[in-house]
Amino acid sequence: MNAEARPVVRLAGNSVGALAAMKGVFVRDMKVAFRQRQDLLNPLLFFVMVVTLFPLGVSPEVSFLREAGAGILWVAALLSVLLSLDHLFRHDFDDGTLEQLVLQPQPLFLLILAKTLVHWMLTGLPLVILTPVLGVMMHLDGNSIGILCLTLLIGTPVLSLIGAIGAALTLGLRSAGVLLSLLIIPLYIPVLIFGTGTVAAAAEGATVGAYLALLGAFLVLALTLAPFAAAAALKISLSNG
Amino acid sequence: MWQFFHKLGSPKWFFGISTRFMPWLLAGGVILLMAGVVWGLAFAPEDYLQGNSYRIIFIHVPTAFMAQSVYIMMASAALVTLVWRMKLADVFVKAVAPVGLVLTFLALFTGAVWGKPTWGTWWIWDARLTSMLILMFLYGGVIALDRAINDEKSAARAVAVLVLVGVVNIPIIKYSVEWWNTLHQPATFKLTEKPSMPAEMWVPLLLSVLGLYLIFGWLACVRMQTEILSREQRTRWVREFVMKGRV
Amino acid sequence: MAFDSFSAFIAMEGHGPYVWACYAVFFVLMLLMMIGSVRSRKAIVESCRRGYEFQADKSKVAASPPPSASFARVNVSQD
Amino acid sequence: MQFVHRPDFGALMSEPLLQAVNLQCERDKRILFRELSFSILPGTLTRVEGPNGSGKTTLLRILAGLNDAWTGELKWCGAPLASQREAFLRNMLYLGHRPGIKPLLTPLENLRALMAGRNPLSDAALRQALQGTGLGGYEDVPCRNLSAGQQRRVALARLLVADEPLWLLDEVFTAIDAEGVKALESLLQQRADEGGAVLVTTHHDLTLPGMKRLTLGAGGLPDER
Repeated sequence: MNAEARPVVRLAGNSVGALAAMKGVFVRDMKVAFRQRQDLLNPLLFFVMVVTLFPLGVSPEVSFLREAGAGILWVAALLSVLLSLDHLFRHDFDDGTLEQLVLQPQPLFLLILAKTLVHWMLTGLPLVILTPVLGVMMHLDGNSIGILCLTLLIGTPVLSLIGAIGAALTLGLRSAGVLLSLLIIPLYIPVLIFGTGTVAAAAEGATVGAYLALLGAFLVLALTLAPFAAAAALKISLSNG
Repeated sequence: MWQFFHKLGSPKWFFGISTRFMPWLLAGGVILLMAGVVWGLAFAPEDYLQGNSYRIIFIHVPTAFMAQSVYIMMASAALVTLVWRMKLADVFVKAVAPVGLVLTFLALFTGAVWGKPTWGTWWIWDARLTSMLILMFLYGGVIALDRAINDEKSAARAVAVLVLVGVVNIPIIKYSVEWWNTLHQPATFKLTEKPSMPAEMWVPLLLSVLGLYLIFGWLACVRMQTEILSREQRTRWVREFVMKGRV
Repeated sequence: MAFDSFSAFIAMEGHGPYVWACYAVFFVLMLLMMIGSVRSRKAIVESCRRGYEFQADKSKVAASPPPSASFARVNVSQD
Repeated sequence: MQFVHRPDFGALMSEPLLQAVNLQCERDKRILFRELSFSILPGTLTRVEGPNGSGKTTLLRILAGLNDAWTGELKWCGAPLASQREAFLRNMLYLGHRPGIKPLLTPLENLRALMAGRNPLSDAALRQALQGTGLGGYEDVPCRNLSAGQQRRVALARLLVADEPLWLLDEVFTAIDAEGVKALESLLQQRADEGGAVLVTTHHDLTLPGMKRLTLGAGGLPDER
């Protein structure tokens, strides 16, 4: 075969920038979420119900609620984030869009970051917004409620980011939900400790700047490391399926 | 160097060399551990503060120490699995995770029993006990994930990611639990060895730590060999080993 | 020897039950783990041996290719 | 139904796009294939064939980089694939068993999302592509209201606007009607004539002029190393 007869093909040009790709993922996930709005309420309802159990199950005494309130709200928020994590990649995995996500000519960790951002905006952020109402019901004072909201605002993205690793690791497994909780809860403990500890410190009149800075450090650490771990885990899980 | 590294990754080579080492590990480990334990139980002087209950230290400290160092070893192996895809590394992680779990449980159990005569209660939310408990959760997670994934290569790599994520978290967990502890219980009596421990106390302690280390090495070898045999069933060398009894 | 008598050694001034319970659980668990590990190693060697012997038997019979699918219906008696 | 194609390419290439050397894949302690070596040249249409369980899907997933339980060597344009992963992904289009279509989104939104990280096109071009697959009038209907075949056509619409030189298509003819199959066959043919490289697995009797075959065995026997 001579050189002229050989078929020739043009390679594709440059792909779009990573930011545009992240925006694409963000817009798509947001659209999908808002097409089934009723599902967005589930973690919120769960959050409110878990909080309701404590006055009913332990004691409606003002003194108890005031002391335990911040901790109860934090634990309830943690559990409802945990509950919603199972869906982070599952639907995408089932309908094949996850494969196409991984095959985008883009750094996978950035795309995962975009997905996690959507997850946080649709679960963590509404919890933070709902917290003042529940805080009042738990007889927390105004200052404590403010600090509590601030800790949740910094803390819930960390929960989503760490959770993404667990969701990616357990993708496609039997009883993934329970397994996900087993893997992730130990990793949530530091966030919980500092989240509630900050509120406790504020209640004792201490300045909380340093504690908030530490929570911020957790967030930075999670932002830089978790997407890489989740990307690695996602590739492993897809390779298995 | 690279050849050595490659050899180190060969299951067959490991099988041969470990078979030679194992009796020594076991014998040395049992002798050292027994020496440390007998010395500690019968000959070490009584602690002036805690009385004889402190003698639990001769197994509590070795198990607690091993529980933590096994996790660190697993994390190093996990790194090797992900970076160089060395077969032996993931065999190691899989083989020793249950050992780590048992050691962590023993550290917790002995800590709790020691707490009864010392603090008057079986369990207190002391920083060390609590972070040991969380370490046990981490071991549990690793084992559960490994069991849940059918494909052994995927399992090995997923577990490696989890172990590494865990090891990044261990210092954070330790630090935050300690901080939490000071916040809630400012002055508890801690399970720390006093700084000026007489030689009659720390020498037996050192012996039992070393002994347990060697026994762990032996256990790791036995369990890794089991795993290697089940993975390499179809190779000629395993067939020869099974049928003729030599590598 | 830090104790005056054997009974003092056992009693440990009232701390005996705690100390001995710890040591007992420690040794029992360690032994169980060690024995279990050795036994599962033996079990895998045994199962390999059985597998190889089975294979050797089978290869005496001529290796036949797997039958191709016919999708023939299976007759199931209806009584 | 009519397939229109809109090529839009970068550098010229006449050397093998993808090369596999001594590929071996093992799954659940069974060898799927081994010592598999082949080159995929521009302008070729290759059908991967073999009985159920012979590893056709696995091979395509390995080539796409979705499965990494393999040993051997993969090269993209002559250099190791792992070192130029993003360039490779930009030049490769993979359609799998699962169509990659979100049931809650419309065909247009789905197509837009699939192209977002590669080469975003105008909505007009995407609509034209959807019309080309026979989905005219359905562009803004949520995909869950479409039939399985129609959903598959949404995924196939990408082929009408794709500028990737290498296509890996796994069971693309599934759920497509007879007329659609004909049009799709001619699209693949046309793509190969233009210089594109197409790798396809299918159970329907695909025979096109100049088609190459890559046959996988019925699965290996236990390995004796």
